[in-house]
Amino acid sequence: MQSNFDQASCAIELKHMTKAFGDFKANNDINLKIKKGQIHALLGENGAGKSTMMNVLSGLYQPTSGDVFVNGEKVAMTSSKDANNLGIGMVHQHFMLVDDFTVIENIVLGAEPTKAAGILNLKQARQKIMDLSEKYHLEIDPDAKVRDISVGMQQRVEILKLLYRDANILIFDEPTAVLTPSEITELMAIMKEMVQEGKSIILITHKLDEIKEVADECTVIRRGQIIGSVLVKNSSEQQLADMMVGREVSFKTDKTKSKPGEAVLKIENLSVKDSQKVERVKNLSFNVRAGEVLGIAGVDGNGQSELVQAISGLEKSSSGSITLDNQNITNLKVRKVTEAGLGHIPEDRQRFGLILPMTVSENIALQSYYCKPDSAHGVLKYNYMNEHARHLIEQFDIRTSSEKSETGALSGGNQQKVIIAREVERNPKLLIAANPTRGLDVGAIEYIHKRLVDQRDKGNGVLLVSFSLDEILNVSDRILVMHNGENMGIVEASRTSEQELGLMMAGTPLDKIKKSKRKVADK
Amino acid sequence: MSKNWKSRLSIPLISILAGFVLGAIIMLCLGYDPIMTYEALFTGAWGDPNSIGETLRQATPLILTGLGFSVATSAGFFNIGGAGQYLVGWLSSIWFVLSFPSLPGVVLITGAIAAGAIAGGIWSGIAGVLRAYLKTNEVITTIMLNYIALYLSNWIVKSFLANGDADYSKSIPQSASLRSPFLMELTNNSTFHYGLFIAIVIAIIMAFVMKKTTVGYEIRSIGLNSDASKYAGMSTKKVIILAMTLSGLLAGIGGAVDGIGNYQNILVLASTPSVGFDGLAVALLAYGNPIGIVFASLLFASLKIGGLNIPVVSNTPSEIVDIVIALIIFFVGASYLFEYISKKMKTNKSKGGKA
Amino acid sequence: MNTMTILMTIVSTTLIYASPLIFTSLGGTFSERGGIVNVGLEGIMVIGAFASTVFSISFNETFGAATPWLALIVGGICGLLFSIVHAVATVNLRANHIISGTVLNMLAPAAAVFLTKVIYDGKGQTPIIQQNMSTTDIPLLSKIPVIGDIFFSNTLVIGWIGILLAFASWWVLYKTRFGLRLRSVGENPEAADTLGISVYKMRYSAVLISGMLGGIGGAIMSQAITLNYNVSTIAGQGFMALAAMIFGKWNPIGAMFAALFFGFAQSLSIVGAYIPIISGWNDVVFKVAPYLITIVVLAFFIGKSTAPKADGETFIKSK
Amino acid sequence: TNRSASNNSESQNKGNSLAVALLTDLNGVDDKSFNQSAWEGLTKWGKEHNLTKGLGGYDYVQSHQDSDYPVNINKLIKNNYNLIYAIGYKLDKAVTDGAKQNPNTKFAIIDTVVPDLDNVTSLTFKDNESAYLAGMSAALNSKTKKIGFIGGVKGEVINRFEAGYVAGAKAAVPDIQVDVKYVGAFDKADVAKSIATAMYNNGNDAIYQAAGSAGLGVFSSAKDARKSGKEVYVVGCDRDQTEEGQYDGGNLTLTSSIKALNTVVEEVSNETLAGNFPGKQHKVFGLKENGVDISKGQLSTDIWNKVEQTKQDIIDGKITVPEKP
Ligand SMILES: Nc1ncnc2c1ncn2[C@@H]1O[C@H](COP(=O)(O)OP(=O)(O)OP(=O)(O)O)[C@@H](O)[C@H]1O
Ligand SMILES: Nc1ncnc2c1ncn2[C@@H]1O[C@H](COP(=O)(O)OP(=O)(O)OP(=O)(O)O)[C@@H](O)[C@H]1O
Ligand SMILES: [Mg+2]
Ligand SMILES: [Mg+2]
Repeated sequence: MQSNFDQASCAIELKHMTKAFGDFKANNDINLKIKKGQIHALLGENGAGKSTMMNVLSGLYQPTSGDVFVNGEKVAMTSSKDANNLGIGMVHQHFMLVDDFTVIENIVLGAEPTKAAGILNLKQARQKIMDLSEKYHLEIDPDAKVRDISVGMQQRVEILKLLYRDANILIFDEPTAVLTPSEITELMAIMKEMVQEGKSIILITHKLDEIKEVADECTVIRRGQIIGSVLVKNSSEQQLADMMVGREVSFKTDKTKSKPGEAVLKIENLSVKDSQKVERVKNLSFNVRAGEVLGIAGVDGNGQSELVQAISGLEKSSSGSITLDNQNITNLKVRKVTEAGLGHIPEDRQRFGLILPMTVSENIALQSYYCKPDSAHGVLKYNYMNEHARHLIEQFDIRTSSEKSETGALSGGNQQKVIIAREVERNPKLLIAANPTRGLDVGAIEYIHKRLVDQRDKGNGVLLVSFSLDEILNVSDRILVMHNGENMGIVEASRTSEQELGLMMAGTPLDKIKKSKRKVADK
Repeated sequence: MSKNWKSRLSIPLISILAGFVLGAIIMLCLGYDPIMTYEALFTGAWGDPNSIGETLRQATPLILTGLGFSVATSAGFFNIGGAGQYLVGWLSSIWFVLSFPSLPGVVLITGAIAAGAIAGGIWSGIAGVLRAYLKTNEVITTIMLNYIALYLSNWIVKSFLANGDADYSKSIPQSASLRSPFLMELTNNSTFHYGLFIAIVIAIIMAFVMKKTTVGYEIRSIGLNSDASKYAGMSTKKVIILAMTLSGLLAGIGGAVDGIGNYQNILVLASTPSVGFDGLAVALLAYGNPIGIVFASLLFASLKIGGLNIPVVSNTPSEIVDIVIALIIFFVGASYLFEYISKKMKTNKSKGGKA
Repeated sequence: MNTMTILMTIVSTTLIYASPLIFTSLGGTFSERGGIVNVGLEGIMVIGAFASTVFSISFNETFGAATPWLALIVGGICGLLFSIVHAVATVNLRANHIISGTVLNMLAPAAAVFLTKVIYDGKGQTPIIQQNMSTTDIPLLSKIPVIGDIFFSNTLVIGWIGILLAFASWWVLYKTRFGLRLRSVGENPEAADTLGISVYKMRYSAVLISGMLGGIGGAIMSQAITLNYNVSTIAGQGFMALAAMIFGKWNPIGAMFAALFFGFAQSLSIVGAYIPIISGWNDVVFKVAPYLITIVVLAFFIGKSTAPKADGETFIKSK
Repeated sequence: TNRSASNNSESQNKGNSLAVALLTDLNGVDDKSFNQSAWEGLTKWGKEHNLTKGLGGYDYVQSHQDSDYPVNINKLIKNNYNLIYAIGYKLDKAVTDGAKQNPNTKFAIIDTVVPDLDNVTSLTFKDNESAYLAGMSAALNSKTKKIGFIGGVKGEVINRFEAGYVAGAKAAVPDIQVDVKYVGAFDKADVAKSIATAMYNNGNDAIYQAAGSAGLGVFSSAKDARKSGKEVYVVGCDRDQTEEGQYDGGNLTLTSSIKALNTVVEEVSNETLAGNFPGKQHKVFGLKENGVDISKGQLSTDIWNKVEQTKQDIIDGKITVPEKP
């Protein structure tokens, strides 16, 4: 073999790789080396071209020009099968799972062991999968349907899919965006273990602390081009962020101390059952005051979604009461709640927040189309709606060619801005923001956080639900931790620590922590 | 915007052309004369005032059943019950007129159309209510309701509306008819009637309702994303029922207008009326656009009425007309084909230029 | 009628009505499990009925008693060939599935009558076939006392084959590699694509299988029931099959039972007229009953059925 | 091959004073029923007068929906057909309007009466008379003393069949049971087959079918019953349905009631050609006028003799057959 040592030590190399969609170059003349046995991080703003590049590596896209080398040899992959045969596997940004299939079926799909005549032999697969699951501490329920398992387990299923196919070059596209802090810690440990075994990993993430924690090298890409690669141990988070955005980024949201007023939202002894009649919120009580951001921290699936749905009227509560701006809104219809002064940035923006095939201006009118000035006597006033939309597009810096373009054509970040513009602009007494920055880059996050704090400063209440502790600590004034549908306690954001919150998220009530602290202090 | 309009019009036009060309090729292959056949088709539809009148009359109920289908589609429902809704509309309009034959004409006509609208609306409203409250699939319920409409209607006609043992109802009085001596004279005694103008006005109203009113906005929202619509405080149950009812109401008006304009009575039918299914095709041809539906109905009616002339003046089986209609709809649906071909031609050209 | 005759009659008339629907609804199930909505079943049945009749008339002397069975195969093959139109339109040409299915429904009767006129000298319906598919006793099973008489004597064997085929189809869909992959492209084609499964190929298979089974369903109509092809040979059975598929929640066994249920409801309305107490009811009650019963059962006892997640969605592979 | 022969036909047919067209209802001229019979008559007549099919000669037009009738009438008039046979009661409005508007075109309407117009003659048939003979045949042939009747949709015409059939059966065999059922449609062969199966299972050994193309299901059910060893029959309707009854070399079409549209069409065409168009008249064709008849089919000589005798009695007016059930 004529390949020199340098090439052979590269798991993957891209040479002058360009990938164009029509006239638009999502990747432009990319040169990149991924060393064997390392974790290589990719960092870049939304739409920088990271996923595109990885889709090329996993055989889903074919490069417009340039070459791909795997283990020193030039390859031409035409499908993900080819990539699979070369030992490359990818966990996609949006999970590629079949909801209706069991975990095992999802793992084996496309590489099914069979008896004669194409009859599935899931028994054989099960053994291999359970072995892998044990080896890498990837706990799964093999017979559960994917639609019934947590996001964290879905992530583990995705990883097992790769391991099952004996991949040794693994690509993770924003794997942590949907994970809880503890799951993230687990994943980081697993990645480290894999690298130790000689596997190579490419990790895409917007979270700089993760890069600092596990990556060996980091490549920054901006607008389809490589800005540079650095050794992670030699660079600070700030340096990486600035490099990515091309300007200085502030992590800490500027905010003055809150001046809380009266309670705008009062939750008393609230219980909520989900569609399967399981009680997900249990006897919960708290207040959100005017002029403060109350953060709700907690691991995904501890009743946050049900709480938000109960407040907004999407789900009925089984007992307790909800008072918004001194008005009892318990079990009122959604519209009545909205009219009582609620703004809601929903968790799943594409499913709940927007009607993607409709125009931006129609989406901006989504909460107010039925009343003046958007409409009169049942007739929509498009002139007004469009003008209003243009105004908000400018005010909120939404990047779109026109207020009449389809909302689905906007980027994820800009779609989120449409929702924020709509909800904030009504100046609601209480704004609920559920994971408002999920999947967005630091620039966008910075912007959204600023808007939430603005809202607070205008004297309104903000209820921020987030799985990201950073976000919670950064934006909230007070923090409530939910565990198993119950209130673990409320703390001042300025006087708590990640450790304390972590304990509460794991199910230790605040008073217990305080007691044990006192005990320690007493000793 | 203007480009948008151009492309929106060009696809149907190319599809129509392609449908006719392919139809001609089929005829040539089987030894029929396409030119003569198409000439017969055209003169049969537009060749003289009488034919024009018949073509316009044929388009009338199609516009309404087409609008009905498209409203349900906008809300995300597949309403294949157009035939039954049309039929109950027809039945009710005639029933109404025959029950109060001595009322003044204006009252009779308005009442007949209202009766048809209400009956059609209730008929598909049943499917809407079942869908909204029990999540019953509307495809099944509307299919079943078609048959129920057929048997009930035949029974009612025989038992309550027929003269003695006849297989059709008594005819409506002249005062309740949408036909007029003026229109008959104009179109050389065709069955053309004022229903067409009603249909066109309703199409314009529907275009307005769907695009410019809050109700239309709600129907479209639910059809596109019901979760987001719930989030926005819309009552999905209400809108489902409303959309389905509106859908059947339009088909019911189609039946009423055809009843008091065209048939002037109601018959015992051997099978569900084809106008219901044809409305579906018309709506698909027009991408559900209300004004497009008017033109698609005219095209459809031209082919149907013109098609009757084919066996009179040539030996080509008249089924060629249905084949051509199917081909046109195929090309409208598969319009990506043209996009693909034009892309291919462009790249070939640029390749040729380089070489 | 005595009880025995009533039971026998219910079984045999149920099968008469249900047999074409079973095959066709199984076809629909395959298609939609693979993500292609198929409202064109009616058209596919027309082609099956037409082609099998032409075959039977042309070759009955060559093949004798085997003719009807071969005719079913011919009907299936022609249905399959015809369904290619739907596959090309929905898979390659990105057509809306309902539009494409409607095209099949409009094209098939027109083409079949057109061709009948071409083949049979201008006549709009074919002559009567000479070798029809008639009822027989099923060997062994028909010897079982009572049960054998009710279920397996003088019975439409193809109906029982359809019932067995439903179980086989279930097994194929849920226990084989092919089935797993077929369902994966109906649930999440993007995911299947990332795993190297050819979505286009699987979707083609799905549609072609539905063409084959729908063609057989149509052929049963002409071979066992009308014994010729005319415009009204297929008059709504395709839509009833579509309804059976949905009623059966897109599950082959469910679809089969739904088809049997429709047949049973029809049968009750026929046999009901022989049951003394109700035989005096107005005829319209019996005519409407099967359809009304279906709505009531569906609404109050079966409830919601959910289509495969990506059913009706066009998959565009980006490269 | 050039199938578009009509241009030629027009020149060939030039000089002929009578161009005749047949306008059918929703079924075509090959409905294996009376449309077909009418067309056979017209074809025969046309050939006898050296006419060809097509413009200026003789032709037929089928309607696809009920609203097509007036359209078709106008298209025929425009193409200079001067005698139009309108087959079926459903065409009466269209004929009435067409005749009023086109006094120079002659119309012959079948199965219903359009009165008081000089250019319309109404031709109706005493289907009940032939049905009477059919009922008699089935009853006399029955070993089980049970026979059936399956109609398409209840209506004036089909009722005549039912009435005659039941009366004939009861007259011949007083304790016969006649089982009367309707399909509810003319296009549901599967339902018709199910009804027939129930009837045969119930011991009926002959069924008279008046159900259009759904009636084909009755024949297939009879073939099944035969296969299981029951000696069952179908009584055909409108045309001699021997072809439909062919079965393993034998035939299970017991007999058919015949509606002789062919002879009537020939007769009226000839009268018109001779300048004696029976305008304004209502002609009724019964057994006496050779308008309806019954075929011998598989009837035994014994039964056939009795049938012939009864036929004569009806012709002689000794028996009056009811029209309504
Ligand atoms: N299939 C496609 N067709 C056209 N354009 C595309 C396609 N996929 C991606 N793009 C464009 O390429 C750009 C890069 O997209 P890509 O998904 O690679 O970004 P990314 O860096 O992964 O962003 P994010 O952080 O949001 O995941 C996007 O801005 C988008 O405009
Ligand atoms: N498959 C695709 N086909 C065509 N265009 C696409 C496709 N995928 C993405 N795009 C285009 O990419 C853009 C959005 O891409 P994406 O959601 O990755 O946002 P982004 O560029 O990362 O922006 P943001 O930073 O706001 O998230 C849109 O302009 C969209 O039209
Ligand atoms: Mg993005
Ligand atoms: Mg990405």
